[in-house]
Amino acid sequence: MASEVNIRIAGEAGQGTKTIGDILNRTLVLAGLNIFTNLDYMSRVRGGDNFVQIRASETEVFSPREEINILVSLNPESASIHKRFLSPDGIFLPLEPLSKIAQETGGDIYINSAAAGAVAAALGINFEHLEKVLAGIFANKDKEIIGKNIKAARSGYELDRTIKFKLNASPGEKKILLEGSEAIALGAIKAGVRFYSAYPMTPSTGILNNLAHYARQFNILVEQAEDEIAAINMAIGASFAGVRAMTGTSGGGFALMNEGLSLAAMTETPVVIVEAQRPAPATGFPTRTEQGDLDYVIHAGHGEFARVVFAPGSVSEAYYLTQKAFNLADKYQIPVIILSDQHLAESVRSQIPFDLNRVKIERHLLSEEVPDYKRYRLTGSGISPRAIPGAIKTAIYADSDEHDEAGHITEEAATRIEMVKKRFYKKMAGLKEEVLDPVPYKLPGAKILLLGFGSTHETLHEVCDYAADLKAGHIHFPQVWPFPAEKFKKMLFEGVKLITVENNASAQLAGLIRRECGITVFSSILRFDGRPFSLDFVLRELKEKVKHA
Amino acid sequence: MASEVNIRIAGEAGQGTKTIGDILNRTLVLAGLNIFTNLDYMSRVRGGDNFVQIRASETEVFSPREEINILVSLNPESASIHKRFLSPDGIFLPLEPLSKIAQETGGDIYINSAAAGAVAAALGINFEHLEKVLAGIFANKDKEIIGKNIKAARSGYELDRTIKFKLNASPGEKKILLEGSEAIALGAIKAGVRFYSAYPMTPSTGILNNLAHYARQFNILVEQAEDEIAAINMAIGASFAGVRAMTGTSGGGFALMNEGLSLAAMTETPVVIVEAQRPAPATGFPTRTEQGDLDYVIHAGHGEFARVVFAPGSVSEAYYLTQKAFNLADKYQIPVIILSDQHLAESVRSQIPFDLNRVKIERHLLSEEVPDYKRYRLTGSGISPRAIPGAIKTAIYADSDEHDEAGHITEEAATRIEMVKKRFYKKMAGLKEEVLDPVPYKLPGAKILLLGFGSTHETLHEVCDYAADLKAGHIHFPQVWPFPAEKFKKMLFEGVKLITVENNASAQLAGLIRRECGITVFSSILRFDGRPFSLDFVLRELKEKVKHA
Amino acid sequence: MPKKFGTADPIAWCPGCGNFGILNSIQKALSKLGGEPKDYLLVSGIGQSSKLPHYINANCFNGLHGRALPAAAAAKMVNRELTVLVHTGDGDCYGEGGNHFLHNIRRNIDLTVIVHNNQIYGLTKGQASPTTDRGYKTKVQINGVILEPMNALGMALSLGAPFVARGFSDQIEHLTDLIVRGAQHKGFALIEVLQPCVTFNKKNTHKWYQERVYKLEEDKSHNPSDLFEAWKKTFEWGEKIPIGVFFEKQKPSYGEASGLDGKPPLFLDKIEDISIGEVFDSFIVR
Amino acid sequence: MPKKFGTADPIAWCPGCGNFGILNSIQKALSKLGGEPKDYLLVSGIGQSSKLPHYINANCFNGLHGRALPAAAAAKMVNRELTVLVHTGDGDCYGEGGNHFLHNIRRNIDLTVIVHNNQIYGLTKGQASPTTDRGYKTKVQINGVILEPMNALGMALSLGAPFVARGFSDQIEHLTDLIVRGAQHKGFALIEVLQPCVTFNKKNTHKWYQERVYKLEEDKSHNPSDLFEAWKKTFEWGEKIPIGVFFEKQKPSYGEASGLDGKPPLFLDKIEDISIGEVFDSFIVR
Ligand SMILES: Cc1ncc(C[n+]2csc(CCOP(=O)(O)OP(=O)(O)O)c2C)c(N)n1
Ligand SMILES: Cc1ncc(C[n+]2csc(CCOP(=O)(O)OP(=O)(O)O)c2C)c(N)n1
Ligand code: SF4
Ligand code: SF4
Ligand SMILES: [Mg+2]
Ligand SMILES: [Mg+2]
Repeated sequence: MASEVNIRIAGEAGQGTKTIGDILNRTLVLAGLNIFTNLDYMSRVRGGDNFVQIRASETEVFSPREEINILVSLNPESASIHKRFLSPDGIFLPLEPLSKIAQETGGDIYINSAAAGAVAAALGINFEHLEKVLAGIFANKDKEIIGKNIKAARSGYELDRTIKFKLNASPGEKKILLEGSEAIALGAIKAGVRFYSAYPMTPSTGILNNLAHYARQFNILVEQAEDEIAAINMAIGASFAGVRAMTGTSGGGFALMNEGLSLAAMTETPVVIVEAQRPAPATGFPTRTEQGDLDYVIHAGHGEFARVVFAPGSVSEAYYLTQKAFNLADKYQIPVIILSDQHLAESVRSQIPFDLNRVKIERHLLSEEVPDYKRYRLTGSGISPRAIPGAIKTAIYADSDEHDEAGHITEEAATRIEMVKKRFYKKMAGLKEEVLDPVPYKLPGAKILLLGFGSTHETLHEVCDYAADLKAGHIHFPQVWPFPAEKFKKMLFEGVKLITVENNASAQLAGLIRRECGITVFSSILRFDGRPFSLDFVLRELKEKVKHA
Repeated sequence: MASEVNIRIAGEAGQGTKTIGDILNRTLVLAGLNIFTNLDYMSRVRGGDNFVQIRASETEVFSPREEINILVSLNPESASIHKRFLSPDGIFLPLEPLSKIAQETGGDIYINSAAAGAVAAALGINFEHLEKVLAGIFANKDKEIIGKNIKAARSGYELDRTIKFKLNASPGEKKILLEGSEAIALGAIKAGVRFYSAYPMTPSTGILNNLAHYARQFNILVEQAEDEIAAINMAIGASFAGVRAMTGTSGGGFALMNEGLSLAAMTETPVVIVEAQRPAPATGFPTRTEQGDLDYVIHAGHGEFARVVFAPGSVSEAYYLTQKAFNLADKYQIPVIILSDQHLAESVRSQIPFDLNRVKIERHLLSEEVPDYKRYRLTGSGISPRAIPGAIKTAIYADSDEHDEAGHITEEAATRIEMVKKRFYKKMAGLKEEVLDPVPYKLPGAKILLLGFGSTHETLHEVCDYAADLKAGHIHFPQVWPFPAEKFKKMLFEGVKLITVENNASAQLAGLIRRECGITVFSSILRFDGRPFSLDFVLRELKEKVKHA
Repeated sequence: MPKKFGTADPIAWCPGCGNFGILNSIQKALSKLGGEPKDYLLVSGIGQSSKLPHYINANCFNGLHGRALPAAAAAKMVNRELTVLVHTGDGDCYGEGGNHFLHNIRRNIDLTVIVHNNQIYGLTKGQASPTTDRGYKTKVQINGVILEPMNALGMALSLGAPFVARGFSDQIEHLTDLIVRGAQHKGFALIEVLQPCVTFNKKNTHKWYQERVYKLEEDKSHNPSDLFEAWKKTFEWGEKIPIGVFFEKQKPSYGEASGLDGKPPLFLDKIEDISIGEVFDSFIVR
Repeated sequence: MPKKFGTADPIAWCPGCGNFGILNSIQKALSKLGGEPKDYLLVSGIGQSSKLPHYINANCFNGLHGRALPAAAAAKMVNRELTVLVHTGDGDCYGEGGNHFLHNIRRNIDLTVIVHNNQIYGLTKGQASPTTDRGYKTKVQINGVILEPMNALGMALSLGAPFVARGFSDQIEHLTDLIVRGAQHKGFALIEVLQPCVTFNKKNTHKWYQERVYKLEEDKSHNPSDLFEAWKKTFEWGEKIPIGVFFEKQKPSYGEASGLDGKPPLFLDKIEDISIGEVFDSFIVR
């Protein structure tokens, strides 16, 4: 494949590995390279062992690799942990020379720029790119600081001018760098979210921070709730009262939101919920990644009701699907869940700018008075006219008990049956009609199909390119509920082996496919150590599976 | 089939329909008849329309019927609602004459005894049985009140001495009357529960009341928690500190307990959770019945971990399985869920006394100091030695974060993998080894198998007897998780049609069977109006399904 | 009863229940406050108390047990043209909903929160609530309640509640007046109402309360702007029980402090053509 | 540092964090209180504060965020031979866990609750907590906090807390003494500790607190048995910040009121041969 370099910057929390990552990401992209960068860090604020890993390449890259070519290590412990992943021709950049440069420049704070300089030199990146990036990143600092950073970077750059890993850049195209959390926040902004309530929880906090950052500009009320129960009940209250509302959390907070999820369904109040997964049970690995909540989000909440679960497979898909989530929530008056995870939420890759206006807003609100308005009027589609309290003359009753068309509490069996049909059967039927297509890659001629949902998508895409000899194709499920059973089955063909690739221990997607399609997959490649799939991990496991087939 | 009579006592909440039911239940059983009695009531304290329905029979009965033979109506509205279910030869007993008797005796309070008397007469029950029951029920009141009740009953008895429905009693055998909630409470007491924390929620409150009632006698701490989150975290804390602990709730409360469920799994703290289902989503039908949470309890809680879900199909099974739940929870150090519902919790049928000592207590606790004790020591079975804090010298560390063998927080991938294997793979493997057998009935020669879990069991059992012409058999799943896939598959045979019968809208058992066994059932008979299956409902639907087969 | 805020949904309370007096008062209060049914939103949780909004012709959100406050708070935040009242019980608000009670006082959103305090769990048939008197026996508290009854008004004052009052469901004129004042107060107005539960609370009956309540308005020494004295009053419970406004002090509401009140209500925002290009631009590497 | 209660698990706090002072104090306090590691149970939630039990050689239950109190309360109920201490944060105890804070004060279980109050969410990197000062800006509270900072001590007093104190992590001797007194107090002992978060709280620093705190023990006019004056003191926050025991009064603990204390601890009960025949007998129809 293409010529590429894998750079790992390791160090303690608080040492600025992430800043070095940011500087290098931008510098490399500015130089015309492609990058994929992910974060591996501990649940602590200072100390420990964390790293940022940047895969820089001449062509587009989509996933992490295992072997490191350049290791920057900001403390001795991290060096010993990471050195064993260094390729035979790899470069190890220890702290000492960088520290020396920093001291000479004005203090430890300049280590970051020095490190970036040293890496840039090893890749043969033109220094002016780095200079430009530093000027941009520190734009809000005073001139002296910018100057010192550039100076430190220059000294780092001069440490060793041997271009160990020459990559051919193809500059020109504009590229953006965006992580999943940012994409979800921007998608929500574009969708017109006006209320976001959340309780901080890694790895969903990025959405909260981002929305707070843009709150003033876009007139969004961002409220930190006292707990996740409040967060979802606030979102529901805000939605009932007329705005698009969202909440976000991780598995543990989602657990606390289950009753509210059921409330949204019963009262038929649209709400969008982001569940950014992390390894569980309980507190688990707060800062790491997993896809262990697929079954959970599909079945969460007591009782039976219609819902949608999206599992975006890329940053751009996260942007589009967040908008679609609001449209579907509004149209069907249901909760829509966006299943994310730490890997999607916090990784970035360089890519061309999105089509910002692809998704049109559809609110499905009653705009004028209708005679004899009833909030839960029975209709063929199961969808009742929804009006905002205060916006029409009639009083609107929403109820969490079983209710009649007017929204008043009922105990009648016949009404119950109609309401279950409405809330569940009819809405699900409608949702199934417009379920998203599974996304195929390299299907024709494939002997193996790698099946995945959510953040594995781009990794599997890349695996197919690397495993051309195995004739591997890939199907990604951007929507996992309702499950696109019919569409999926139509994609399949005689003799193809199905393998799910999942960041969990119980092959939940495989179970879902068995339940929804009656199809038992050939095998599953699983990873549940809190780390994302690397290209190599999947390739290795895949070869193993094929060997034993 | 046997000669039987269906009696419905209808009236407003607060009018004493349940008391009449109690009196009649006991009187009929004392007279040597068999009964099945269920409650149908509204979520209100006074007024509305409620009823108690007693099916009295010469042979054992297991389920409700639709047609009524005797209707006692304590208010005019209920009469008009229920009269249409009266059989052509049915008797209608209105309020007026009973009220008159009551007034003559000393006030409205005596209506109950008068009504019981009138019903007893219509069945030709010897009055002395009724007299004995009244004396027993009012044993703690003063003599005058007992006398007046007997007098009112006698007057009711004399109203019409025509024996309209003569049932042949076969007295002799001792019978008990126990509802599901009582059986679970008694099972827990027998299992040595020492701590029960709960927040009131219909239809689980019966367990709370019962345990509180026996608390002093059996030295049990019953604590009403401030919310369900506290309830489960208290139960976990108590269990960690050394006692058998349980909590109980319904779907909405269970939703709030999900995070705690996950905590129990992560810290490997045994806990028993009763989920008494009611129709949902949200508040739903608080006092009615449903089996809508099967999928939910199996998947609830973030992350992946071992758990057990029992679904007792009868009052006696509820008693035994509750004890088994504690044993399994202790052995595997996991949460065990008992799935109940309003129909199981609050219905009674006459039956022979249980085998009280069938289940032996197995605590699996470390009884003495071991060298180098580690709470989460890795073992072949996945089960670590569990000690009680304070009982051994070594300090015990339990943690909700991913942890090492000593219980300290870790971030290591390798440890994580071992711990997931321990908590999930190995424990599940052990649990699968000892999964309860599905309970078959009339399998040989069956053309149709009715599959069910939980409270449908005895109804389906009876359906098979009534549908002998259709050659219907029945398989009941007392344990739904881990699902007894292999054992179930071995029970099946060529050509038999599988039909699940479920008190829900989405045929959850059918989905579970498809996922766990790869078997798609022929059809499902569903009911989701908050009412339990009657014998007639299932028979009717079954005939319909067979016709269209 | 003023027809405008009446409704046809049949009432499911027990005859004699104190809730009737509250229903009566709130209907009177809404008439006095003026406006149309569409201008009010009544939010409730689950419990006997929480059924009340169904008996009034006004917008209603009858949510989950214990969760009336967060739903109400957010509704008010985004749609401040609505006058939002919360009907909740002692179990709903102080038990299951305690954390929202705590933090919404701190938020100081412009809500009128009416706690139907029957000192018992009514709908679930008689368990102790956070306000049940010590020693009272129930099916669950078989030896009598041993927990300290919750002093919710005192707690509210500690947390900075700007309007703290108590009413009695038998004193309809007085309660009506409290509700009107609470609704007019810009901020979190807490009105706890003594509400006899004739079925499950055999101690704190109509008579029991009647014999004990006295009006703070008639107590010359009471000054509702004196926080510390107000707090002392919240401990008075026994032979004499004060009703009326314990404390009132205007302070910036959430709407004012957040700036929301200066802008058009959020729900009126046009969201169809949000231009996000500029933001995306900032993510372009250049 | 006394070795008996030390432990080998490496500490994950930032250098300079106020938590070190608390760790130091608690280890000193345990030594003073005496007994063995097995006699103590330290329960915590999730947060920087909640990591503390891992750094002490004593039994530890590190549960869910916000849920330390219910686990601790129940553990004490069934195993009262353990001295149970709770380590929790301002977010853990007052935010997520607010409802348990409220109701466990009412329960008055014999717990010592140490709230590491850094006025910020540390572990999740700097959002406002319920005690963050007004106006303080964070990534989420971009315009500064507008909610009323929570007066947890005042709230606790309203709810009948029998031991309410405040310490400062820089004053180890004083804090040690508070912890010893709290642990010796039979009932719910609340000790809020001012704990500088050097990374995320740039306002309430070591220096900021040092300049403000004064000891109630040195204030002649302070009488810790005067509830009303104690409550007034809880509002003192600004130029001067009191530390020490605000209020102390012995009242029956849960163990005493429930009768648990008179019996052997529940966990010692033999449960192998419970005879339930008599109960079943009562269900036989006769
Ligand atoms: C999550 C949840 N837990 C429990 C219940 C059951 N429940 C309904 S109302 C109620 C208590 C009501 O007490 P209160 O708020 O005092 O209202 P009241 O009926 O006395 O007016 C309870 C426990 C529920 N509906 N939801
Ligand atoms: C249910 C749940 N919600 C959110 C979190 C994320 N979380 C962990 S610690 C914390 C806040 C900690 O704040 P505080 O209690 O003040 O502790 P500190 O770190 O400041 O000591 C949060 C929000 C979680 N672990 N669980
Ligand atoms: S149970 Fe009590 S609170 Fe409920 S309606 Fe009856 S009297 Fe009122
Ligand atoms: S983030 Fe703050 S509270 Fe947490 S360890 Fe660092 S200084 Fe202490
Ligand atoms: Mg109440
Ligand atoms: Mg904190």
